[in-house]
Amino acid sequence: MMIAPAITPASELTISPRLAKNVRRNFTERVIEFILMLAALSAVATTFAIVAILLYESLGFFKTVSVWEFFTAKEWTPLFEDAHYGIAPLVAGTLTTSAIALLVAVPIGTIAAIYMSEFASYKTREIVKPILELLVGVPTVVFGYFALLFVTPLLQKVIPDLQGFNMLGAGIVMGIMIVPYIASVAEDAMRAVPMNMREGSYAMGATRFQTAIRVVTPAAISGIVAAYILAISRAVGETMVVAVAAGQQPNLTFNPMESAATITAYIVQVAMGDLPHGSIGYQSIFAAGLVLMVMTLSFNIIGHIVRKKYREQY
Amino acid sequence: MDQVSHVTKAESRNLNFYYSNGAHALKGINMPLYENKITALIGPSGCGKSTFLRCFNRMHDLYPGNRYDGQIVMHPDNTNILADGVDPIEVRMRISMVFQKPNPFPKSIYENVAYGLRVRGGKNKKVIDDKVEQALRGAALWDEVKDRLNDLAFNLSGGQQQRLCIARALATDPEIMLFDEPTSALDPIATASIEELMTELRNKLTILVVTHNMQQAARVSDYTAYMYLGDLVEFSKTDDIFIKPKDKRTEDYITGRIG
Amino acid sequence: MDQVSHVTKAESRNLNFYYSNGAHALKGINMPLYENKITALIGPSGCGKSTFLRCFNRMHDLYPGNRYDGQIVMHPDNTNILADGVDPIEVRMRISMVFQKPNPFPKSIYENVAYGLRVRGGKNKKVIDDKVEQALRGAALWDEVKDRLNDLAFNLSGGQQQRLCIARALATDPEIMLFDEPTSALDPIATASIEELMTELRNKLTILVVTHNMQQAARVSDYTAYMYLGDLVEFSKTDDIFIKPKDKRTEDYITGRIG
Amino acid sequence: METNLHRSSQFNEELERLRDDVIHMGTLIENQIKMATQAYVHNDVSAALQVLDNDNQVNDLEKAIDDECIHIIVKRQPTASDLRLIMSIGKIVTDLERMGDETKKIAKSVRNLQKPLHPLPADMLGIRHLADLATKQLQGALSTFAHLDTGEARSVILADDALDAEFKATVRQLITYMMEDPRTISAALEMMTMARAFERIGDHTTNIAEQVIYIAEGRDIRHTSID
Amino acid sequence: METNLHRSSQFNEELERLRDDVIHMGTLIENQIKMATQAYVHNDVSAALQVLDNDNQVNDLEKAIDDECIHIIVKRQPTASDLRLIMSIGKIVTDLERMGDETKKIAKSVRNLQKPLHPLPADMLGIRHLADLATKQLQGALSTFAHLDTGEARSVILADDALDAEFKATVRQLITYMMEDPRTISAALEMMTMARAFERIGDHTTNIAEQVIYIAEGRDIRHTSID
Amino acid sequence: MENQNLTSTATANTSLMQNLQEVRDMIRRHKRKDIIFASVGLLALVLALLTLLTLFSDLVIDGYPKFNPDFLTEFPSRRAAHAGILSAWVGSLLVMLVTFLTAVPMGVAAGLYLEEYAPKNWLSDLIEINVSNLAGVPSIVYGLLALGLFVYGLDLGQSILTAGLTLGLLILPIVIVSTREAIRAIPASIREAAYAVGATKWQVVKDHVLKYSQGGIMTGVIIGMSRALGETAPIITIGALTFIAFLPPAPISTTAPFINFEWLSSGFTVLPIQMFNWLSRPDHAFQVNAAATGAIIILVTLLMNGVAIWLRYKIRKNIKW
Ligand SMILES: Nc1ncnc2c1ncn2[C@@H]1O[C@H](COP(=O)(O)OP(=O)(O)OP(=O)(O)O)[C@@H](O)[C@H]1O
Ligand SMILES: Nc1ncnc2c1ncn2[C@@H]1O[C@H](COP(=O)(O)OP(=O)(O)OP(=O)(O)O)[C@@H](O)[C@H]1O
Ligand SMILES: [Mg+2]
Ligand SMILES: [Mg+2]
Ligand SMILES: O=P([O-])([O-])[O-]
Repeated sequence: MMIAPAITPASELTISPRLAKNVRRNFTERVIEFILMLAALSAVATTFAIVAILLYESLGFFKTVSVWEFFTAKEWTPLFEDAHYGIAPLVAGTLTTSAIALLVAVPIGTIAAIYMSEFASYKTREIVKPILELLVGVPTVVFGYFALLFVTPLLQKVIPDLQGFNMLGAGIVMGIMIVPYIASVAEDAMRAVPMNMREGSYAMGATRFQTAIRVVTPAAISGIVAAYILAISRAVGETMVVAVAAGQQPNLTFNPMESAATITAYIVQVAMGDLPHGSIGYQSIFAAGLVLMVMTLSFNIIGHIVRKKYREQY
Repeated sequence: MDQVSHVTKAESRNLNFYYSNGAHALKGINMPLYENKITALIGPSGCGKSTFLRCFNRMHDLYPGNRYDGQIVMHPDNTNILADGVDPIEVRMRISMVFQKPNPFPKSIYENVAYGLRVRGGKNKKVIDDKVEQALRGAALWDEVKDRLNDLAFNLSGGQQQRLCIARALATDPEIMLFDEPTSALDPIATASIEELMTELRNKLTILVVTHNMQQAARVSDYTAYMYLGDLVEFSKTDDIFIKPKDKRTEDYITGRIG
Repeated sequence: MDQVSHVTKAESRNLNFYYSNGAHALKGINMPLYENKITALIGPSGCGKSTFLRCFNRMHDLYPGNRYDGQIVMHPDNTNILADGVDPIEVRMRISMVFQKPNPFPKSIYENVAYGLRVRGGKNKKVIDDKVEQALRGAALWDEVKDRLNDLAFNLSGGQQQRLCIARALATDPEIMLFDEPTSALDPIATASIEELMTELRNKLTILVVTHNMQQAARVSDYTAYMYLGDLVEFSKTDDIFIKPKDKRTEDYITGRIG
Repeated sequence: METNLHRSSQFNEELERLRDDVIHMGTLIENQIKMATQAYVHNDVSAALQVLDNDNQVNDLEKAIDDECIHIIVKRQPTASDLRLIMSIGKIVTDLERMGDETKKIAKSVRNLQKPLHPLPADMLGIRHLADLATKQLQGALSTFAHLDTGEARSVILADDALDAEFKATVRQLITYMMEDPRTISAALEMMTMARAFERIGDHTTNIAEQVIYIAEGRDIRHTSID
Repeated sequence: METNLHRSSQFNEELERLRDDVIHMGTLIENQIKMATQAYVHNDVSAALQVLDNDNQVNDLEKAIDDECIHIIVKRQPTASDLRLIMSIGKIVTDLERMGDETKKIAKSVRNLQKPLHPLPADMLGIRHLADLATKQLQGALSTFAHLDTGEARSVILADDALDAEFKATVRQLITYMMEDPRTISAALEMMTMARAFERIGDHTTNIAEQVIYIAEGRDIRHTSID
Repeated sequence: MENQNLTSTATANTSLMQNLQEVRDMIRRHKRKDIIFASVGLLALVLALLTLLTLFSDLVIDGYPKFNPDFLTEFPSRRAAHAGILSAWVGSLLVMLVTFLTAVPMGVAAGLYLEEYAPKNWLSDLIEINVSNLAGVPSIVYGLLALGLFVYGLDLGQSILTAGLTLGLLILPIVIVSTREAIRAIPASIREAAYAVGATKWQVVKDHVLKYSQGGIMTGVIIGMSRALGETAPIITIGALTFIAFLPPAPISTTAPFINFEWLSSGFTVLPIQMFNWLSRPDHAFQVNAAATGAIIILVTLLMNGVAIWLRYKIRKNIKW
């Protein structure tokens, strides 16, 4: 029945030369893998470097300034003779501008996303979406210009006593800047909702609005929320718009009509001047940077978690 | 066998359909759907089965540029559901559909079934509760899910999801139910349960089902229509189609001959 | 019927397989593959058919943490292809595979077929040309593509793509060919052509095929193995399996009974 | 053989109905045989005519069962024991129908015997014995089929020898009568027809028993001696 | 009926082989009938024994064809005309096998006639006539099957009446002989068995013809009079 | 029987028609919401698009006077009318060159490693987490990193090299992520097919993975580069000079060894900084310069983004696995 497993010379011949080649082949493969791994480790190195630098310089800063003062003092004037080191004004500025931006961006962005994904014709969407994505690519300094020289004058016509530098204009422009971001990510999330789910709803006799609100939005909700959170992180870390248009005076206020500095604006302002390496002013921007980093990092992590959940949906 | 007289529930009259790219997908189809019967549509891929089925609840209206020509008349009210004045939403409220892949909404089991009622403005909790239970029973799912109506529908197995979709469609008391290859995404066990369900549903409503699986058509349907290249080649009792089809083309298709 | 004596081309000996998550997917399988015969693997979803098949060309090595235990011995050289010292690449050069969905590379038809030769360091254009033609002929595709060898493979139909994949696997003169549900993504016409091709290929090599379609197993194979929950329940001549299986569990599966 | 249920309850029902119909057909024939025998015993022409009349039902059942079989094949793609069952039923039904025809022959002979024929010397006990044996054979075959009991099937096949022997004895006896008194020839020939019909009925029961073995074991033992 | 080819060339081959096997079996039986008839005409015991011997081939073919049918059903899930063909072949094969049995009976009778029996007054022309008619019927049935020609099938069915009439005439003649000379009874009974066998062969050809009509038209005309 | 049927049909008929009427009214009510929402949605969209249009046209109108070739060939100057952006665009170009050469090889290699090689262990998890976090780090923090590390730590000074490396790190996550996405779009079946004919890992990567992901990677690179071009904050943070009236040494010279690297350590400015600088001048005339520069930056970034988007759509259309 079975023939005896005699080894035929032919099969011997075909196999052994291959084995000889293995050693060299395996070595090359290993070397390539090692090089690629080094490249991947650069990401880790970067993060470590960021954390290390921020911590190192901040440590120098906190040798001079107590952590208590940093978090409780109400003034931030590290460069004055009479220096105060309370981060609160910068945080207030950051939060106010970000809040305004989100107030503008979230509703407009969401509505635009729903419109594009559920109401607009295929053609409209195919044209509008890339244009929106272009908006994401516009350099922020240009938006700063726009806020300062276009929006603020416009606002001043409505609110006469608005300052030339103010958080309102900066916030609004930042909001508009973020709209495409939210619209695009949220629309992606909604588009990822399978067509058969929509057909399921329409087949039940639902209208477009019912389908959009009752089926598509809930299905895409985690994607949409992730878009919001990433937008917050973006607003908090945004630099040039506020640096240009919101003013650079730390000011502990939540009044959008006033001018105030954000954390980012402060860093820019200091960096523009020629501060000596190692001075307390120099160190202060790292301390501010550390606060910024912690804030955005938390948002990013939340966003990441939400997004991961949404990936697992279908 | 059973020579009872058949009531026509709906019929397509000289129905033509054109996709937005101009493709003439249906070519003058005349076909009845008999009340409380299951009619199966078979034919090679791309022959227009789904296209025909989707005319019945005007799914094609969701995509711009598609065009109907001809009539689908529903009885007893004699409405041509393709007429311009007839709102597709109204049609879909009378004719429900179950899709190829189970497509429950990302909601609870309960809310999935209640959806059609809510869309119709249903508010009364008691009424909805009753309807939901009734529909789930009708879809042979009640016993399996009655203790976890608030679970997410995605947590059900594929076959259960499909039965949930059937329950969802049932909840609004449709007159006709359309199935587009309802078991092609399911394993044999789930397939068997859906097929049994369909033959039970026949007592309540009229069914039109597209299937690739000839044996499935043979198993579940009372009448079978064979379509080819957008034409209706033969419409006969299922028993006849698979054992002694009238048309040579049907015979060739069914026996796997080169047409 | 044909009581010719069978040469064993390969056999699994007490083969166990564990996925990285610890799942014990194969439980001591002992099974021969007879030379120039087609062996079909059938069984319910998740029973380990694909897992078993993919042991034969050590596809599981691509994903970390998977573990083989036991042997697959190839004859006549008596090599245990699962042994630590044996390079999986060498195994794959002797045992080729065709997948469920046609998966041509996004390259020209010619390059798709030539790829296996190039990977082996083939440079001689004349030799490669010949091999490509031979493989395409072997896959019954030559006549359809000989005038457009430089076209992108994606431009072929599904059935043609699958035959291209077979040609690609053929080009390197494998001793065994593995098919994992090779027609489940194809329409009936393309399926028929692949099935005929398989029965022709049998003259040249040994074939192991996983299929969900019992009738396909009945049509194409000489031997059939029924697997259940990682066990090999029955290995018999195909004629026997479908008409008088030995094991009650096989019978239940084949006749669609509740096991 | 104990069998599990199919996943499809409709398939279960269809197979059940099919089996029931076969049994029903068999029982019908059993009754026919009994009625024909009674007609013979009591010289009851109307009963004989009734038997002839009833044969339509047998014929209709044959066609209906064949139709069921082909429908199940189309619908269910049966395999293994299911397929063997259906294919065998196709054969069994033919045998049953032939039994029906044989019964008809018996009834016809009973009718013919009522014509003014020269009577046979004594009421033939052999015929009644043949009738008994044939009826038992049929009952055995049906029970064998109902339970797919291969042991019983083998007994049915073996028991047919007794019927054959009885038939031969009857024929010999009839020939003797004919030789002794040529006026009895016509009547004796009718009797011979009846005897042969019973003998054929026995043959058909062995066919059924062979099919039962095929259904249960997948072994085709036709034209082989059972061991 | 003109038929297209299947997409699967193997299926085509399988059906072709099946049909060929049926024809082959039919031809085999035709030869058996001829040989048995020759044996009768020439009183050739060895030919008669040969016929008995050959019957094994017929039986084996029956089993082989049934096996082919069941395999095709498992492999191909035939429908419509293909399924009708296969199911009908299952029936036809049974008829052919029975014809084989009838031929065996003829051969046995030929053998028995060689024993020292009182000879019949004259060589019976009727038997040769019956043999001719039966052979023609079989040829007709086979040709009908080969061409799925329903017209021809109807002729075969109608032509069986002639065979029946001839049979009755022969029987009557034999009874006359028996009455006239009771010593001829044994021989006459053997002749009667032969005559009945030819008549039965004719019946089986009509069964085949009926199946051909079912294959070709899907109409089951068994037990109905054809119009 | 017949009669009874007819009457029951008739009643069914009337109730059905009444029912239909109710349904029609309800549908009409529901559809009103459709129209309202559609209008609001369109408005939102138009608002966003209008802003872009306004912004661009504002820049173009404001900067119009400076739209002449001189603007590109002049150095900045104290007199607004004579000021140009020669040093800025040359600076941008050189910085981008460094950025490209840093980010692309590293990013692609890292992406490849993560998708094709990385075993599932703590190290790959660590890398994974880092990449996704880096993508969310505000750009100004990169500035701080560069200030602490490159400028003072490694003493590279406020040079083109520093700026290029900084932006390189900044867009590294973009390149990595888009490389991974592009690689992930290649179905496992293609890879398995290649392995199944006996290819080694590197053969699979080189012959298939890299080849089929090229387009996607390129898209990511272009988007990253356009981002780098517009980045201002990190460059300010490293203390780039804003007033540069000279060009860095040419990278290519006519004498051997033909290539020099002095330009790497040269001081520089870039377009957005130049714009920012002019923007902070009180003199209105400089704001014209700023507007013109802004228009140019926008134009270039839009162009680059446009190319990337076009590329992406092309890929999506051409490759259907
Ligand atoms: N959206 C569309 N636009 C243009 N043509 C289409 C569209 N959908 C289908 N078609 C074409 O219409 C014809 C009928 O398609 P349809 O989907 O009804 O076929 P089908 O019989 O349901 O096939 P399948 O069995 O593959 O589902 C086909 O030729 C198809 O290519
Ligand atoms: N990558 C994996 N990791 C862990 N378990 C797996 C993996 N792949 C398969 N399994 C498990 O191993 C078992 C066998 O799977 P396998 O894919 O071999 O089944 P199959 O018989 O081919 O099924 P199907 O017919 O659905 O393809 C299943 O229980 C499955 O869940
Ligand atoms: Mg599998
Ligand atoms: Mg007759
Ligand atoms: O029907 P029979 O003549 O073969 O008994």
